[in-house]
Amino acid sequence: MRTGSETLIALDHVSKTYSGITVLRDASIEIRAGEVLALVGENGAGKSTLIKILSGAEHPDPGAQLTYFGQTHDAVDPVRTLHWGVSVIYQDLSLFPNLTVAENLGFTRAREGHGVYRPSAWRSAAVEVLERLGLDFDVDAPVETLSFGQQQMLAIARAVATEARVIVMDEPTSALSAVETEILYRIVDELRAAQVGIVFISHKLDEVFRICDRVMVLRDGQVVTTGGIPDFTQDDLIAAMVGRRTEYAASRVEGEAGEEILGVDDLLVGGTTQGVSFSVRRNEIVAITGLVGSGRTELAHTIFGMTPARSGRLRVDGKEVVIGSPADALAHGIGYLPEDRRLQGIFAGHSIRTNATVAALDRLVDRFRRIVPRKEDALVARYTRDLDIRPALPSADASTLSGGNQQKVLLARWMAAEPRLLIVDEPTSGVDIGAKREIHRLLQGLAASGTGVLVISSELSEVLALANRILVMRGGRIVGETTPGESTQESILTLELQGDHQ
Amino acid sequence: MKRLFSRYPTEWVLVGLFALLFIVVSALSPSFLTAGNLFQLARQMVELAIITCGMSVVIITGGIDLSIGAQVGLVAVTMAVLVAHGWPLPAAMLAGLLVAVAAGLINGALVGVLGVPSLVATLGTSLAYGGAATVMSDGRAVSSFPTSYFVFGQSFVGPVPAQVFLMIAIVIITAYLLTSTRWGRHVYLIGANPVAARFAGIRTARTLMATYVFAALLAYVVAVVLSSRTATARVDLGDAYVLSAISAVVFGGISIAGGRGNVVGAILGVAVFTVIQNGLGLANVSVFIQTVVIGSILIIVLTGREIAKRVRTSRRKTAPVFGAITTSKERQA
Amino acid sequence: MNATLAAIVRRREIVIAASIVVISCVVAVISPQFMTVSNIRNVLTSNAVMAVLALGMTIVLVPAHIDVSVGAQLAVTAVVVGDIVTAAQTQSAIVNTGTMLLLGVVIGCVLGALNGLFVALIRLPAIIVTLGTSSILRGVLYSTTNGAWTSGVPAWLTSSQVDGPVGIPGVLIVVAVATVLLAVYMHRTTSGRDVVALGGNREAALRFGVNVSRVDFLVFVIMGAFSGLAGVLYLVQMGSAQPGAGVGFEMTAIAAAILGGASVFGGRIHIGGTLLGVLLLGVIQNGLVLSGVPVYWQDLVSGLIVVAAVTAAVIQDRALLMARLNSSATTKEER
Amino acid sequence: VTGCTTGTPGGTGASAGSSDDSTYDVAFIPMVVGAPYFETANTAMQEAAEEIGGINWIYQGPDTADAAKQSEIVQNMITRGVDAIVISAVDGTSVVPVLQQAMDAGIHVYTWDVDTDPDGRENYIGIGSMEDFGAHMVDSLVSQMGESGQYAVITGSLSANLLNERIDAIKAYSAETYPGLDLVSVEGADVDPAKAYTIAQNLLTAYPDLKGIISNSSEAAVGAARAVQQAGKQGQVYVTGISTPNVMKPYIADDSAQIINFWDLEKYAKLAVYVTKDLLDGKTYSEGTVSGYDGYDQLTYSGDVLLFNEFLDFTADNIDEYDY
Ligand SMILES: Nc1ncnc2c1ncn2[C@@H]1O[C@H](COP(=O)(O)OP(=O)(O)OP(=O)(O)O)[C@@H](O)[C@H]1O
Ligand SMILES: Nc1ncnc2c1ncn2[C@@H]1O[C@H](COP(=O)(O)OP(=O)(O)OP(=O)(O)O)[C@@H](O)[C@H]1O
Ligand SMILES: [Mg+2]
Ligand SMILES: [Mg+2]
Repeated sequence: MRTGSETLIALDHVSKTYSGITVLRDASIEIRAGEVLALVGENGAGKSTLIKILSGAEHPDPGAQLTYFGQTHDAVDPVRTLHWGVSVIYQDLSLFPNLTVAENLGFTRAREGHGVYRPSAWRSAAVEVLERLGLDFDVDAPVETLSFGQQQMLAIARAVATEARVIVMDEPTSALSAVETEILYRIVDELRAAQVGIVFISHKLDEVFRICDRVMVLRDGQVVTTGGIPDFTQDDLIAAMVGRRTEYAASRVEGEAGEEILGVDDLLVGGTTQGVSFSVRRNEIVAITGLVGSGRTELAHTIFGMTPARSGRLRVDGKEVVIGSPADALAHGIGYLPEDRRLQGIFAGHSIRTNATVAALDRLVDRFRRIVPRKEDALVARYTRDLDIRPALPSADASTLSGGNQQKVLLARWMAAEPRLLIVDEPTSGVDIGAKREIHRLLQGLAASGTGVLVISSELSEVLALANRILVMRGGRIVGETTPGESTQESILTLELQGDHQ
Repeated sequence: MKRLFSRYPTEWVLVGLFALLFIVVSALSPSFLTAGNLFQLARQMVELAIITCGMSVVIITGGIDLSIGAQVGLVAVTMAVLVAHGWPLPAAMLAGLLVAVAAGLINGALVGVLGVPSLVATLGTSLAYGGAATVMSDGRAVSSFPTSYFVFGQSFVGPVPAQVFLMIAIVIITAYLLTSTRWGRHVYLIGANPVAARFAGIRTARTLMATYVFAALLAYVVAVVLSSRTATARVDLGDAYVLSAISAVVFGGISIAGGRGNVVGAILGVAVFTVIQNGLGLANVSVFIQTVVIGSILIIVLTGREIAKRVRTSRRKTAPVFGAITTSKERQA
Repeated sequence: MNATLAAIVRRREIVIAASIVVISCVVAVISPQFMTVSNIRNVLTSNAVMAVLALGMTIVLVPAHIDVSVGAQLAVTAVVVGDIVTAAQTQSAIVNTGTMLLLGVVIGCVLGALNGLFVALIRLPAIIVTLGTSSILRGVLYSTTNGAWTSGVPAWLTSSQVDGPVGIPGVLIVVAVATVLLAVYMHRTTSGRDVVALGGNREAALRFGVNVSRVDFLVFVIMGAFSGLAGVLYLVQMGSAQPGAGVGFEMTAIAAAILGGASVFGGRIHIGGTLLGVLLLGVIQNGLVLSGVPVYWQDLVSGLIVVAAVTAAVIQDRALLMARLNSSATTKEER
Repeated sequence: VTGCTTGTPGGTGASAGSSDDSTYDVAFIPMVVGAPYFETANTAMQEAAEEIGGINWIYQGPDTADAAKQSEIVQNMITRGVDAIVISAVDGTSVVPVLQQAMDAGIHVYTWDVDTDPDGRENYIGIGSMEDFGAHMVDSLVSQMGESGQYAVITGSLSANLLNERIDAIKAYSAETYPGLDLVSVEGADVDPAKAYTIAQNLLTAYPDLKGIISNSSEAAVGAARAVQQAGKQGQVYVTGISTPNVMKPYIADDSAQIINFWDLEKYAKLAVYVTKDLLDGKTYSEGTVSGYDGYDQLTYSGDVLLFNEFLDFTADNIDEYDY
């Protein structure tokens, strides 16, 4: 703890019940000026819910005590908290896809104006903000054309641009690569120096230890412990989060990779002129890493048939194939876990069951093409158990799950499809540390059982822990290949940045 | 029981409303609650109910098919004109079937393959199909059908009009397809999130084609029943059903944004409309008052349901998931 | 420089404008009367009512709503204003025309507010609410008038269609003013931005301080105002009004807006596109008569043209997306 | 021509299920309700029913001119067990099956104004032959524009049989009688006067030498007259044809339209009630007694068809005498 600084916001006795299910129980949170408070907990522990209550986007059950900047309130709403200087980076980013970067950045500040919208003013303000933060986006681009990582940076920029007194970041780094993460750390440091109160939610504990001052652990909607960072070790936190101590042994699948499953030849991705070539073999986990916007996702989309390839060839099991749509890819045994789970993954309003089995329905129908409920239930039950999806209620609306649990449902979808090659794009984004280990273990299990796995990840520790081979992308090309044995986080980062060819 | 209720709230509201209406209307008109009239009522539902099945499926995918009415006219006129040209009835009916399939395929291709917004696409094809029928018939009613044809719309099984059984079968088949088959599942998921549907390996284009063809096949059935019942084929034979079907669909709890609802609710909606029209008609209430009643019931019932829901969950001020759905649709490339 | 040109070429409006040009050329070859001042003027004035309705519809579509009651709203306004103006039988033209327009707007706002209440407060889907109010309005209108027409509208009102400052038809001035007001509202006020933002991400709009209910309410009131305006223009144009006025106009208005680039899923605003969409439909109708296409063929031909035009627009949208994807990656590599 | 009888012999009050046996329940089913034509007719009919007594005149019709909807209303009337149905059919064949059902149920079926196939009804009360009226419409136009020149027809819905038959009559008569007339175009405007207006404008543009427009529906006349008025082409382009008086008064007054071909609707409507009552009472007609009603002196009767035969043209001279 640095200073016994002033308390900006204090919420006490906060409970929240969604149609009978209590997700927060008598929780409290205190935010102090010039201090970074880490909020950690397993998926579904209630972190995002607490934040939504803090911003007024959700209302707590009666009995809560809400104090903002010295004033106690009965109820708050987003407009007022925003006005008081509470700025939130929501887990779902809450950007306006149809507006430009400049319009998104200016959106909140404009509310204080006189109702007149001057595009040029917004535009120059946006340019200035982005420059200050060291980001370079086209301010006139509609946000829907940005990659997911870029959108995350934009959401951060928007929160910072409002000159807020309290900034809440709900998993801001889930899709950021090392370089962007550094930018964020720098921003956090500057904000702390400016006496802003910060809440930082993350599943990446090294990050928590690096930039936070205090930590609060939520478990099953209750605050289990809170205290200064120096008083904890990573293992303490994990124990507090899951209620017991766990062991983590990253066991990379070692040994000989089998024959080639996927071969990529000179595939042109995006506007580049140089093709991408690589292959993935049985029993092998290949990782692709790179900076935000380096084209990894686009490469995956091209392989998966989502975006047409401009040129190049694909081989599956040594045979050349044409993949014109994801359905073709699926028919060839290729699965893809997308990075944007809200837009590309989850079917809102539909059950966990429906969400999990959609890619495996072929195996669940009888002779009359009727979906056999018994088979479907069995499949869902199996993956709910294996992935520890909570709530373990197959009929629950998937969009009401916490971010991490949604991710697990999507993973279940693709594991249930039993692909021969599974491409996973930021597979552990938003997933808690326990589940992350579980996912790593499952991916390794897949590889061990003969599936080829292509992991796209911005998290270098994940890449190093999982992969047998690592490809580094930049500007739509592969600029380097290495193995975990012969590289470190630093050496990979250098490749990402400079992209020298071997 | 309680579970059944909470799972199908809209349907139960409609059942209740239906019962209530039944009582009110019986009180208003003595001839309402007679066996003859009840069969009549069932018969009056048939065409709208069948069209509504097709419309439901299309709307669940997040689309709409404004051309169903024109398809009915086109199919009927095609058959009648061919019969008038001396074709044997079975051949003419087969040709009508092919025309229906072609019309469905064209809609499906426009919406599913090319990605044209269904509303404009089917508005355009509606003009074109109706126009084609007008060209074939010079806009005239064609009554060339042989009497053997009238079995489809004028025959009875005991006291029950035969087409009522057809309607029941079609409703059951539609409900079955939607709830229990892979195709039905895909229909819902495309409606819920078309982008995610593609990412999940669903052949969205093919599924949408099948959807519009399904709607067209039901239009074909209606064309046969209706032209047989009235012994005539006309361009505008099905026009009146389009808007009514859409009303019934939304009334029955199917989201116009797609992805939610079920066909049984929509058919209950049809039943409610038919009872109002039949009952108030018998009670000699003017059509325009009937219109007002239907419009009011539409709003009042759903308002009541919405308020009840809000009281139950007592959730304040949030706009749940709607935004998410909206944005996902946007990125449909 | 090249980039701006490219940006212009990629606008949705271009495809529709191009369709209009192509059709115009074909018709002009067939009929020398097509490219005359008076015909162009006719095409513009006779589509003024639809233009106003479609403009309103554009706004309703932005937050992913829809209004199918605009035809009924138009009829109510036209009949009520028509009755008032025939009963009053006043003489002085210019002031009174303005008053009537205002009256129409007020009536329309009230009707729109009715829709808005149910959508914004009760949160019923707009399609249900407006289907309902449409039935109610028509039913009430028919029951009270018994289908009788309002005729005998004084000439000072109806003549403003042709006359107007500097020889421009009055109705066109009204359309122009409505367009400008709307464009300013949508593109130059934060409130207008709110509407667009709401269409992009409703949840986010709520979180960033947009009063979502107010916006929902507002768009229906604006729509109502435009329907009311259209109702008066209808009266001006026809010199009579009947309870069946504007039947089916709602679909044409929606189609025109979507042709112009609006989306039923919200978030898209193309005011110019909407006007071009109306014009395209108008030119098709005009062209069919002028080029002597037999009446039985007209629906078929216009249906095919509509399908072709919207397909072209969609294909262009997709090409635009691809181009944007490619160009963004390229610039990154160049850096 | 012998006098003809009602459908059922001895048909006094075969009142199937009517509550009060002394009055007949008669359902009048127009093509569409809410149209001024049928509303006016119904008002007159109600008056007549009042005058005569013993008739309960029920008015119920579809809200759009839709054949299937009209059939359903007929069905409802069968259920109600009315004594008679008087119908103006949307089209002549599609209601026939259900009308036959009605007759099977002992309900008398008469058509008024728009007939069905003869096997769908017992008697038809009509305005006169289609050929005569078509000829009359053409003659009216010729009386204004002369025997040569271009003219166009604007009709209502393209699928309205009645209108189509009238167009056929117009075409046939003008081709035969006036070779100088040139029918340049037939256009359809549905029931939308705004569309009719636009189409008329387009016609004026497309055919600068156009001399006449025949309206084949009330809405068409309004649109056409309005277009002529706006273009300031009074005296160059003549508008004649079908419409109703009130809506056309301003246009007749400023010469934007000249002649409305019509009939005395109120009188014609009342005829339906008189005849229905007589038929239900089992009265038999003979040539002599057909025109037994006061003021109906041009009735003709052949087989089961009774014709009114009084065409009435509204012009600047008489239009102000009528209010509907
Ligand atoms: N609208 C809702 N209806 C029902 N349950 C909900 C709703 N929103 C959230 N929940 C439930 O509340 C619990 C807490 O969710 P929350 O999003 O706060 O978790 P979290 O701690 O942020 O998890 P993560 O790390 O996965 O993001 C979850 O079990 C979730 O299913
Ligand atoms: N849907 C899209 N529309 C337009 N442009 C896009 C879209 N998706 C990606 N791009 C562009 O393509 C480029 C490559 O993005 P991609 O998502 O492949 O990068 P990435 O390496 O996966 O980065 P991230 O970590 O940000 O996801 C980005 O610069 C982005 O602007
Ligand atoms: Mg969360
Ligand atoms: Mg990515």
